[in-house]
Amino acid sequence: MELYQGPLDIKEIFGRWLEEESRANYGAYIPFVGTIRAEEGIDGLSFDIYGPILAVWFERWQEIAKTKGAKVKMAHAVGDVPIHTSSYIAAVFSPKRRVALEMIDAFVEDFKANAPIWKYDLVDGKRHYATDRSTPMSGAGLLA
Amino acid sequence: MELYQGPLDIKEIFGRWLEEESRANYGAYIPFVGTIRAEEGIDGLSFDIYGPILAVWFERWQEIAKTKGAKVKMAHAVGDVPIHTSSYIAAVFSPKRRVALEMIDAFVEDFKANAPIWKYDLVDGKRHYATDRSTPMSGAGLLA
Amino acid sequence: MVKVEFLGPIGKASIEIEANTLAEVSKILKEEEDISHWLSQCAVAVNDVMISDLDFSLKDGDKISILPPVCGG
Amino acid sequence: MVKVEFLGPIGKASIEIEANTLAEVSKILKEEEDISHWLSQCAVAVNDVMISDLDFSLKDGDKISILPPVCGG
Repeated sequence: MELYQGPLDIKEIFGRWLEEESRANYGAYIPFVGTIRAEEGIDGLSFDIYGPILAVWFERWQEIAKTKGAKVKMAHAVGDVPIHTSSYIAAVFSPKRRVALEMIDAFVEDFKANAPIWKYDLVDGKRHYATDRSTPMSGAGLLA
Repeated sequence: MELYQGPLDIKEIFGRWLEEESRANYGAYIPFVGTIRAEEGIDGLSFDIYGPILAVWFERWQEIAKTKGAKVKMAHAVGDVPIHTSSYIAAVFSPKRRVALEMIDAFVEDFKANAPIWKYDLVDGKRHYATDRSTPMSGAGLLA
Repeated sequence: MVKVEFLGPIGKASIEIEANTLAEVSKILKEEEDISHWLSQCAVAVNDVMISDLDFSLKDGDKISILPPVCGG
Repeated sequence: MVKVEFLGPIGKASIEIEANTLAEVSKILKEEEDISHWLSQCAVAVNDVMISDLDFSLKDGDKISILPPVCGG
């Protein structure tokens, strides 16, 4: 798991991951790259991350991957990320394609729903919490 | 669509595609990288491709992608590809992640089943057609 | 004493309170004007482990995290 | 005359035959010892378009491709 201040150097990360696993005999490598879209007059997005719980979340996914002979990797930006640059890359390596295709989908969707990351629109240098696009985590409302 | 003699330079292709679409306002970029696994004593795989029908197949996918606001790209190796090097990269770009996640799966599976590419095991410099791993194309048996 | 941290957009400094269960934490936080309206949307972790049991018992020094709706990626 | 090409592992040189439909092509190929056993597994294209109709009519100079089982990737 890699966290970076500001936008990700996607080419560097993609290439390094490719090399790290080049002798591990995986047949399929599927990265998912998330890039900030220009919309509704935003200058970019900004992110807060709570590292300790993200690490626990990611560790569980590493275990899930291991049971299928696969491996997961991820990197995410902290702080401001301008439009047309990337905030997120996740990847699955596996011996066979079916496992990788199904796992990248499940991994990215679970990330979206349960990774402790908060998103803000950046407009005129100010952060506005993306309420409408955010999802309560599993178990939300316990204290209500 | 890109065809190369021998193994693909995956980093170059990945990075170039990233740059080509960097201003197109896609939020999701999902490549699928296929790498030759060491197994059963092979030195690598070798591929024959029939370009004209592959081009028609790929054109149809470009149309499918367009109807969903997405874009597909692909590159494949022709001839010999040693183990631990890559023969295939396909990718989907789309504004939103669901379209990209579903399309990379459908695209890769249809590629496997219907792209006019023939695979051979390379053993001691000789090609052996991968009969057991090959799939008859849609409509096979018409002339039987 | 346990420590309660408010993550992300809640924008409130940590507080220290006396509580033996998450139910007691709930009771106290419902009375905090600037936090009560967040509670229906928030998940809870104790010492960085997600918890879904209101009877979960707390010990001195535990860290309770209040996690509002997320959107990574 | 139409031209019949055998792709990939079939490993047979192209042939030229007289045929007005794919049904006639089928009849001729079934008599070729080195090709007949491939036919149940092969798809067919005419001028690089996949065809699934045996009555498809052919014209002089058409190119017929015989495509054995594939495995890209």
